[in-house]
Amino acid sequence: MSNSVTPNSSVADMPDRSLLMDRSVSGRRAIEMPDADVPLSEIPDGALLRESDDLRLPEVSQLDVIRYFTLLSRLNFSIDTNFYPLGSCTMKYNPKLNDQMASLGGFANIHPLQDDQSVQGALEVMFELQQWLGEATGLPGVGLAPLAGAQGEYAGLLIARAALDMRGESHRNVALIPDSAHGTNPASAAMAGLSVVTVKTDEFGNVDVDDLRAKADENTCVFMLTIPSTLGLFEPNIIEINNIIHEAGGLVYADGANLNALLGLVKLGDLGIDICHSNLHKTFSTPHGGGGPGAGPVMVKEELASFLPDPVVSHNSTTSSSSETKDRSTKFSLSRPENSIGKINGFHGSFSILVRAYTYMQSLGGDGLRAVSENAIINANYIQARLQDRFDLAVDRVCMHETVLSGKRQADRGVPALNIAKRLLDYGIHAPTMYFPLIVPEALMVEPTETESKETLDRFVAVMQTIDDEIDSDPDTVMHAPHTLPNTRLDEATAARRPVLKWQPSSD
Amino acid sequence: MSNSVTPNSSVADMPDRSLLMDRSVSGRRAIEMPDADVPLSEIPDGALLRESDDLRLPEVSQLDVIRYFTLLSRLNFSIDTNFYPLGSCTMKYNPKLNDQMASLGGFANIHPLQDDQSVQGALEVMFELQQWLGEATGLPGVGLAPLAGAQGEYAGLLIARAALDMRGESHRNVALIPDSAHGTNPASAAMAGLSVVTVKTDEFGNVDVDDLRAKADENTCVFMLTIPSTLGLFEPNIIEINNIIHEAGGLVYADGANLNALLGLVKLGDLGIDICHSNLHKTFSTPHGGGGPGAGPVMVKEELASFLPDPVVSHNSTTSSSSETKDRSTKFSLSRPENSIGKINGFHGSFSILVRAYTYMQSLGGDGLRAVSENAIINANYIQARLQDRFDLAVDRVCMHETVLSGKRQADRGVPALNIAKRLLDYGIHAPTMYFPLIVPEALMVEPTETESKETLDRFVAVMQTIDDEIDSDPDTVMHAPHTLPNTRLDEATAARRPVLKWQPSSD
Amino acid sequence: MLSNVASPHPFIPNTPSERELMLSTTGVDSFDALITDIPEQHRNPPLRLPDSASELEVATRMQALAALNQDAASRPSFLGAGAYRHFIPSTVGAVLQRGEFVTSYTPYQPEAAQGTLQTGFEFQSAVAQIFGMDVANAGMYDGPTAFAEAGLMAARVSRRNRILILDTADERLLEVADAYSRYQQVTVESIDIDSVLNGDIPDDAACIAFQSPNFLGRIEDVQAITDAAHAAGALSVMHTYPIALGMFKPPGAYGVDIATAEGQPLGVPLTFGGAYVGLFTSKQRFLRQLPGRIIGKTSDTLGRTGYTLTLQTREQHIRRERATSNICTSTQLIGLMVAVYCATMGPSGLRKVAELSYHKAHYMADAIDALPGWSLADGKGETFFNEFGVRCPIDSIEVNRQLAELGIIGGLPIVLPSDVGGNEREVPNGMLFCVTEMNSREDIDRLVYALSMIGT
Amino acid sequence: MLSNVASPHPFIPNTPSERELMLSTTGVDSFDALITDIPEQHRNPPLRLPDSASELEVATRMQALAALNQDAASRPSFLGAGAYRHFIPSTVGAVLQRGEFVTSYTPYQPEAAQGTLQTGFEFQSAVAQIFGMDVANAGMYDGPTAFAEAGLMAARVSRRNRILILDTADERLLEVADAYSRYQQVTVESIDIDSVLNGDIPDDAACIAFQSPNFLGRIEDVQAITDAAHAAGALSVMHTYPIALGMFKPPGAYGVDIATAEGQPLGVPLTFGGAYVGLFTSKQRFLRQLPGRIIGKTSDTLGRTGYTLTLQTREQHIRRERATSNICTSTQLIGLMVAVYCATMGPSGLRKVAELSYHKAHYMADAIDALPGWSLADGKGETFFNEFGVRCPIDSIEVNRQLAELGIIGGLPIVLPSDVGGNEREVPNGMLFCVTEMNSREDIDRLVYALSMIGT
Ligand SMILES: Cc1ncc(COP(=O)(O)O)c(C=O)c1O
Ligand SMILES: Cc1ncc(COP(=O)(O)O)c(C=O)c1O
Repeated sequence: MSNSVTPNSSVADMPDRSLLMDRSVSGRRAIEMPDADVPLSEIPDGALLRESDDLRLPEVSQLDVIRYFTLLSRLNFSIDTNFYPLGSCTMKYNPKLNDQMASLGGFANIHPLQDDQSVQGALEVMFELQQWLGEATGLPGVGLAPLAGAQGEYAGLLIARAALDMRGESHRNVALIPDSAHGTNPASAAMAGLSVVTVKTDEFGNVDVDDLRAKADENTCVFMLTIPSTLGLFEPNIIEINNIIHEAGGLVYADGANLNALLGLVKLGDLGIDICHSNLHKTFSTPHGGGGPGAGPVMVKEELASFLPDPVVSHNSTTSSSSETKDRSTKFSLSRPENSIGKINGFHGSFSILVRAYTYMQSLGGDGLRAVSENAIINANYIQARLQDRFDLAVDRVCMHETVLSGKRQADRGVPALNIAKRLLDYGIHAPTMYFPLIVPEALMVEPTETESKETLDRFVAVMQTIDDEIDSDPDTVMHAPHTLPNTRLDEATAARRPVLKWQPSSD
Repeated sequence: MSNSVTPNSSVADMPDRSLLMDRSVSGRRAIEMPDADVPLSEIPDGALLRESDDLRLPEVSQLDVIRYFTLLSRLNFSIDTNFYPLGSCTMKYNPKLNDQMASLGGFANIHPLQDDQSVQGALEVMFELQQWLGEATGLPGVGLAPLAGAQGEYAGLLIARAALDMRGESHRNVALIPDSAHGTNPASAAMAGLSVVTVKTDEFGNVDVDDLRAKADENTCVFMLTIPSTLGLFEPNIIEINNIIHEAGGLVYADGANLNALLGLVKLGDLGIDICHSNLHKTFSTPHGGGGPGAGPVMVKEELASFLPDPVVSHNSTTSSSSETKDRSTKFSLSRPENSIGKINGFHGSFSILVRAYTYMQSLGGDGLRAVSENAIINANYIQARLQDRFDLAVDRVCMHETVLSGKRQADRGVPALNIAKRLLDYGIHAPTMYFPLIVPEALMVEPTETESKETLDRFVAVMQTIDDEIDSDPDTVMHAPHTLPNTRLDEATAARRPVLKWQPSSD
Repeated sequence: MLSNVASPHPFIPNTPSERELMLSTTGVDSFDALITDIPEQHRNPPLRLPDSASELEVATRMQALAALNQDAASRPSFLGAGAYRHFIPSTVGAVLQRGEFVTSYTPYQPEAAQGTLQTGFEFQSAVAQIFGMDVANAGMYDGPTAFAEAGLMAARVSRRNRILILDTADERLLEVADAYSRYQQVTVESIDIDSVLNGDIPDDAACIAFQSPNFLGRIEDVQAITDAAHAAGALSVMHTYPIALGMFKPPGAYGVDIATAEGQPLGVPLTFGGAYVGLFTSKQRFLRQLPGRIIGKTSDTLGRTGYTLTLQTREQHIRRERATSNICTSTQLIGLMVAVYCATMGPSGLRKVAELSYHKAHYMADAIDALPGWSLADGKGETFFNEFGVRCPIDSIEVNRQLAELGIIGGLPIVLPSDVGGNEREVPNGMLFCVTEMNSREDIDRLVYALSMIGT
Repeated sequence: MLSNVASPHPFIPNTPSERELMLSTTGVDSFDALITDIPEQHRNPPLRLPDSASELEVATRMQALAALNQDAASRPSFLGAGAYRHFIPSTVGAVLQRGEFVTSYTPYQPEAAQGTLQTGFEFQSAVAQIFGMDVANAGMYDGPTAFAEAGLMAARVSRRNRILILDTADERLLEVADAYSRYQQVTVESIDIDSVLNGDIPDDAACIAFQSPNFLGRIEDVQAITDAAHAAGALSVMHTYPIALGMFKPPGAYGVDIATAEGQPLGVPLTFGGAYVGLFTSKQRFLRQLPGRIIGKTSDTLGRTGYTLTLQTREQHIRRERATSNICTSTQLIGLMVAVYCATMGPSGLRKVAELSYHKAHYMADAIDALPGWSLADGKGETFFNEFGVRCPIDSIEVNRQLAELGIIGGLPIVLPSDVGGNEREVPNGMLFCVTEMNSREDIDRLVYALSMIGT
């Protein structure tokens, strides 16, 4: 597939990187479609029609399609091929069973607008997943509609606002957000019309309670707390914090991206949290797909359930269903909660992802989910313990499911964290999350997950030690890493300055 | 996954090559099985039972299994990733639709001993495939049972012997086989109790008709002819040859491994061939799987149909079925031909492969199959024409679906063909078949197939030219190739002298 | 039940002895010492979930649940309205099996994610090409959210705050746009075609947003709407159906400013409505206001081509509350399906799919129109693609119920303005039918025959 | 229909203009000039096959054909007798998706095939381990051909020419062994257990070949048979059921010389009888007489471990008519499924599968034995694994027919010796049932209830 006639110098089958349109040959085709089996109708006015040569898509053979995409796939790092300790992202084993179940015809080929009656199996999956997520978080009102974590946040904030509106407190337009928060938190708050007020983190990595107290007031709509925090820490003052917010009349939103540290150990609802979301593509191990699709169900306490996004699934024996024309045999049905914030996307959520998460929860069960959290925490602490002589810790205390290292010492020796991250790639290990949370200088956020073995963690530790040594012995190698990947470091500045965003005839 | 803490020097994610047992940790597991839902019965006598620690299989996590095999897969060259012009092997695009159809539940989950009545769809596939293979070869008696080409040969030879036995000519115990034949031909003949007499190939690459005439006699059981031959040539004297054998009272067996050159261009039966096989994993593009499974149906002329292996599928309206208790609704049924050579394997053949071949034949149709052969021939001739100034040809005439080059000139310059083959790997191209057929010195047998594009062929030509240049400019590089693969050249001699054939505790 | 002598679960490798060793390396003598920050009274609550189950048990249950659904692949179906049953070539499923695509994260380390990035670039190239637009982003959550974000983008670009949506659009689009703008200084309103064409557009209109083919399958007068929007200083925002663009002029040809669509018809199975992918395109000059991820071409230190996420300063992880959208995890893998679909279909394949859908839909529409008691919701003469409204002689929910008994999934029951008086009825008296290349003539004839029996 | 303006077919990229150009490079002016060696009168015959069809049409037809089959996954099934419905873990299907495994050839270039070779080495390691034997080859066509080749190998090793097969073995094994030796100087004969145990073994016997668990599921006295064979200077050749070895002593423990099995139960779907994989193991000292491919460990020029085909001088491509077998294309990919299965199940998983099969089969056998009119073919006391013969009150084909009406796939109708007189009956009066971990108690109870109704 390479069009080069010089041998591959370093990688056995470094493929030709040209784009499909560069390989396109007029008249080639990768598929045949049948001819019409009906009489042809009149074609509309030519002015409405597309010229036949206007559509420039690739013309390649079917083998070309398969070989091209197969070779490209191999340029990726992935869970199936690499240790991937990308903090906050929970890159753990995505069980193959989940994918296989999601592709069953009875799930893959149902239309979202079929009668409830004809999709009872799908609705049962959704109903039970609602129940289970409610139980796992202690927040029994569950909406599966949000399509990712950020949409879950937005839905949660709309719920908060709607509830406050109903209380007559529409003026509450401030979201308090810790300085360690993920970018989606302030972005979602802004979309929900809230102004963001940042709350400080104290020297122990906790919310600065005094700062919070000072900022919580009659304009507070929500406090958005990531729990455990992006520092990998459980907030010890959580009860006090929740009280402060509640006393100020606001609601507490928990960003549940790190829920994988809490399963069976604590329930958010028990702590007084009002609303949270869960990233099923993190905690419940649905695959990330190179950047989605995910699913970000929103969970709320009982009193807020009527605000959930449209639709939720109800069980007709347990709910006083208001729907007019319901069949006797329709056990589960889609419905719109009474005070719903409405539809936040086209249909009912990322169903194919929901099926995977539900399969995963069945496989693990309550006992297994607790084991997930325990071992995620044990693995992170093990890495932290083994690396703390070489690397500074963001905060020096035991962590939850991830540990945030700081490459300060290494930066002082001339090698910023970015380069350590890139150098890890040469060892076949994906880089940790870099420079996040923003409050930690030279942050390297390491989340090993429970699905990786001690042997893998030990190798990671050894590689980190080797790189630390290389910083003294061979800093150039680290500074210019990676050396063994399909590309050396890419020029991101030029990409942004002179954007080329699609194939161009003169390409390459 | 690498256990090295030195960076990968040349390949981005060169995996750890240790075996699963070396990664095994007591107590790990990759699967959970349910508990019994029935009362437990008495366990038999302990003397019959296996000790609980006697079974040493790997104990690894499910992620280990997936990551291990995924990484290993990437060490292979394959059609999905590489041009693979391996002569005689017909490495062409294996359409993904075929695999998908073979995995449909209605095909994948049926038991071979179910009533005919309950597997009518499967039997229809087999029946129609029989018809189509009969039509394509002009030999209407088709047995799908053989599990690969070599078993097809063996079945064909058993049929020849049985037919001659019935004629009272059991003494005919000689198989005439050209010196260019594939090794399975003499091996199958030997299994069928035949002594092999070799027939010479003449200077034009044809059967030496005089030699054949001299050797064909009253002891001749069969002449086994590969057509087109392993030299990639169609035998111009085929009619005369068939007459010679028939006059001597023998039968002509065509090794149809190269049938992909003949579809729609000529039918073996029309030429007077009595028996042939077809490798569905070559001509009909079922995947090779790294060495099987394949399927090698045997085709015979009408008079020999009663000898076909058990079972064949018959259509109940067209055959005078002898079966006793047949349902009215059973349109297709398995049956044993009257004079069958019997069962040559457990059930009905490589059904999953038959489904693929049948799907393939439907996709192409008669017109498409002819286009397959035409373009296979055009592509081979194009390569031959473009390389003949640099490389000797085994025979200087137009070829069919493959061209046999000879690396004589290169060997004279100090670089035997083996090294050219290995050097191609560095360019991401699989080696041609080497040193076969045996009668061609320094043979490199190149079969591009019809599924590869002109661009791919042009690159192959350019790479061959580059290597030819390297023989002068940098012979060492060629002699020690490959340089960019997971292994450099492997020590096959030691492997055979001191065989290590399974994991050993001290391994690595 | 989990094991306590072996590793607890196939997904969790730590054996009991490793666990002990790791805890002791950590310097604690029990796991509990690691979670003392959790308020004691709330620690270790009961978790009322089933126990862990074996793969065999889980698969058995899931298969049973799947079997409870009546799937649209094994019976004739005429449902569309935003999700479409089109042919999906074998290549899509084959590529989707690649674990390297499925189990990688958002390509934050581009050197280790060229597979995702280059395929994403192919996606952008194909989408921009199909739409005839300058640029496409790497995908949105789904069609309706793409449309909603297009409205918000139009507001940012125009610095105006009224999003006007033509009333022939699917109500779902309106609802989602409303949810997306509810607390921003932006309003979402409905507008009718006469107001648009008469130039009756408020001067603080950010955009005229419309759907074509519209909810009832009709092709709108895109040029006229776009011209009217521009005349009023507003943007033209079009939501479309990408298969239709195999045959009909694309938004780019009309000067549309932002065009969006549901990407599902391009190689993605129905899966009960998700996960899908939103397609989002615009004119070049609005580039820096685009929501979502964008992949750009660049080169590495050795001058070789490579791809990377670009223009990230628009995004939440850099710009935080000033980002163009809060979107983070998006729909890359569904975008890959679209990319493989487009590569496989090529120009001739996509055109053929469009034409087959068109001709089959018209064949069916003509046949229904000829049935006594049944008629098309529009008179003849309107141009539609592959969906059309039908006026039913009886309650259309009842029609569907009768069709279901025959193993046919009917259309979408809708409310059409009543013939008498013009006031809306409560009971759906109409049906929105959709026909694609997947509907054989035989299926269509079966449906029409069934309707003819219902009519009488 | 093929195109003549574009490339003829999605699988054939040459466009008409490329074709012309390539022909002219070749120096001919038409394709016909390339095939003049084909006798003119036979050139270009009519090919009475359907025309090419689109993927959509082909898939539709294949799905319809598949739907005509009653698959054993969606209803209770009790058929075994050489092909078994066992649990297949999700990992097997996932690994099998890797195109690099599926679309590669036999590893003739080891440096470019380490994936196939190392996984094949894993297969050999797992098979040798499960059998408790010194060596395993890389796989045979299927179980019965492996058994047949074992007989031939015994003849080569012993330089004797009578293959004696115990009469409790599946008749298919005998048939295939017969077909494999028909014209060689070897005979295949049946022998009964009394002759074996009494030492009544001819002195030109190459081997005593037997099946355990045998056709009726019973565990043979492997030690006694093996000792008797050895005492007669013959080899002990055992055909077994690999799942049973999760629980029962393996052939190696008894001194068996060659052991074979059908590998299908280890992770391979039923697929109507193929493709399967034959397992073939032996003592170390017979190594050079093994048929089929063998993968060995070695090192490369840099001293790194690698794998390669080895002992190839046994094989047809080198040794030609003196090869140990004619086998060439074998069953590598099915072997891969077995390797992934073994890696996934591990020792505890395989044992559990064996135990579940055993207990469920015994539960069902006891229940049937208790039904009036029904009885086990053997008295109690015989040890069986998961198959057992049952004496039916009526023709067992009729039993199956009635079960089929209830949606149950019954057992295999067999002929048992009649109770009266002892002479064999024509009408099958027995049934061979098989039970695995896939049969739920509910399914078993349903079957037993159904039989109880048939009995009365
Ligand atoms: C802490 C945190 N919050 C929110 C998100 C946003 O979730 P999503 O990407 O699913 O929209 C992420 C994901 O990266 C996260 O790590
Ligand atoms: C000419 C020829 N004959 C026979 C065979 C044997 O076929 P199989 O490998 O399917 O047994 C081959 C396969 O390599 C071959 O090339």
